[in-house]
Amino acid sequence: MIDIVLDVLSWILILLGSACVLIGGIGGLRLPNFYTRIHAASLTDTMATILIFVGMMLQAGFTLATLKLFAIMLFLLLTGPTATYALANAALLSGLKPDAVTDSDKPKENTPE
Amino acid sequence: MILIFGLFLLSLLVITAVAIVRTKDLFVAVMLTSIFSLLMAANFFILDAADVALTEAAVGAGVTTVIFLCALALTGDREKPREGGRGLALGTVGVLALLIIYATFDKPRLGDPDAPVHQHIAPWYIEKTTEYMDFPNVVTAILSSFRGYDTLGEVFVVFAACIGVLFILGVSPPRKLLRVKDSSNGLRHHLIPQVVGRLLIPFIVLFGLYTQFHGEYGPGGGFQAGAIIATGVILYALLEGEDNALRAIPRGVLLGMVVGGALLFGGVGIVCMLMGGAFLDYSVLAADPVWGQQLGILIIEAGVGMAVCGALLAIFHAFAARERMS
Amino acid sequence: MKLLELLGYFNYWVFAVILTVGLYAVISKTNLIKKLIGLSIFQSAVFLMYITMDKVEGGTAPIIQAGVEDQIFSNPLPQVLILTAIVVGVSTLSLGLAMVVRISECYGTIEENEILDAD
Amino acid sequence: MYVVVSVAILVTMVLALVRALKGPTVYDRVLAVNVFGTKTVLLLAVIAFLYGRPDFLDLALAYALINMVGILAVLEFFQNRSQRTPKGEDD
Repeated sequence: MIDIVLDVLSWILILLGSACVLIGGIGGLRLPNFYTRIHAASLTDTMATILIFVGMMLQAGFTLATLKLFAIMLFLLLTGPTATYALANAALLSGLKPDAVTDSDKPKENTPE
Repeated sequence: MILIFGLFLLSLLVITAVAIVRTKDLFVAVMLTSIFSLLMAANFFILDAADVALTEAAVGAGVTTVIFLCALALTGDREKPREGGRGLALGTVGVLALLIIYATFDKPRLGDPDAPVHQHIAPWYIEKTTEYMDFPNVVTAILSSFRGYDTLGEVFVVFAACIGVLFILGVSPPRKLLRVKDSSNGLRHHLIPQVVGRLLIPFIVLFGLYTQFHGEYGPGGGFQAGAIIATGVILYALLEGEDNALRAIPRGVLLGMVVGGALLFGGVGIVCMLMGGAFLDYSVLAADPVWGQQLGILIIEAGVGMAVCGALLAIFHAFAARERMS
Repeated sequence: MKLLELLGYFNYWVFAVILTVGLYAVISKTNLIKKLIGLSIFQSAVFLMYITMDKVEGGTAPIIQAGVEDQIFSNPLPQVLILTAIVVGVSTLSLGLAMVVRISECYGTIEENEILDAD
Repeated sequence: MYVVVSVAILVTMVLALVRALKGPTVYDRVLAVNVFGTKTVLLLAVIAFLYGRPDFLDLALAYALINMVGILAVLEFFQNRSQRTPKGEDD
């Protein structure tokens, strides 16, 4: 009984995680400018990481694999937002203004190419 | 199923390669190169080469990008457009591609168990690893014992490349360029990377040591471990600035690691000869041949790890120091 | 079946295309760093061909699992060759980059035709 | 089931690659590289399970640990460049 519950739960988590991954990908492609895109990509990344890895941990049971999955999840949760921060900072440093209106997909003359 | 994923990833690989060549911005090309490396590692993993994928991950994720960026900072990141002369190159290359594709129809299909590669010596290696070394990773066994000569050669190539870089970049630059900047302090003003990075560095080094010493039992070994530990130290250098990293591991120590690693490898071979075996035949190192093999492999893997780590770090420092001079 | 047989060659086709793309960058671009990037693409194509050869149908990575009988293993030998080649590749690449850096300091440019003009 | 996740990840990889090719700013491309890296970690972990050899999670672990180094190098690259050219307009 408990096995079936765990199984179903893990599949639900993994499916939700894949949905998150997809949403992040679409958001990263469709949103209008860089700062909105970074927002879409990084938030869903964090969520999808948690969902998928917890789902896989439930599948793996108490093994070394679970420990490794947990470690991977932890490191991804640490490094992902840091990388996003570094990237946003780099963009700001070299003068890309966070401006909600500009659609940087259609390059204007003052947008860095 | 997985092989179909492989086909998909390979298509992405082709697209990325074409994009790398087409782009005019070298910085973009470097970024696409790192995507190329990620795709390559995934493909290696799908094609059953876990060790190779780990090597590509260790080298491609950190070291290659960092060295490319250092070089770009020194040379400028714009490629000048060039007119004409493209048709001839495209034609030659296209004909060559068609010829190679035509030739591939004579090759054995992917995964064909009767292919000549699988008939020759590989089954013998897989069979004898348990008997001679008694550990599960056949790749490590071949790398360090069965084909130890090859690996010794590769370590000396890494050594030579490192010495070459040090010679080329060690010369002081032309006078007009010489203006020493005050020492860069890395990303010290960025609190979040500081905290996370400091937290992460011990784990990277620990994971490097794990790949080093677990290499007989899982994917890993000296080459991967050297690259991973080097990446950890490069992270330190990025966070705390060049000088602090050099203070932690001085240049002399790095050179000592390169030379010492290569010498350790060769030295084990000579000790084997002195003890009555052939060069790099570790069986004579202990009373029990299996133990001898394991001991020899442990030592030479350590030598490889030291040499690779030292060489990559010395190269990185050479580029970074150059950046401060110009 | 015919289609699947053709797909068995797909890896080699990708190898051919990537190889020639890298070669194109080497012979047609004038920027020296671009040439080096092309060279490393070329190198990756060779790696891909070797690793493609090592795959055995139904096989798994050549790390023997305890307690599992009758496993088929992929060929470990090409893996060993490529494993070392990757690390050697990055060190030779940095040697090339070091030369480019020196050239750029001496000539002030890394475009091949401008360097030839300057000589 | 793992197949579903892998397909989702592969599709996202394509989307990220499109973003990396389209740009328009260099930071978009770096962001795409970052997304690509995370997706590779996920894909490697999922494929390790799909192959039934969870001992190969080491690979995903390696990427999870050192993927950030490249992005931090990019930050330092831009920081140094903006110090060298204070306006930072050369892009």
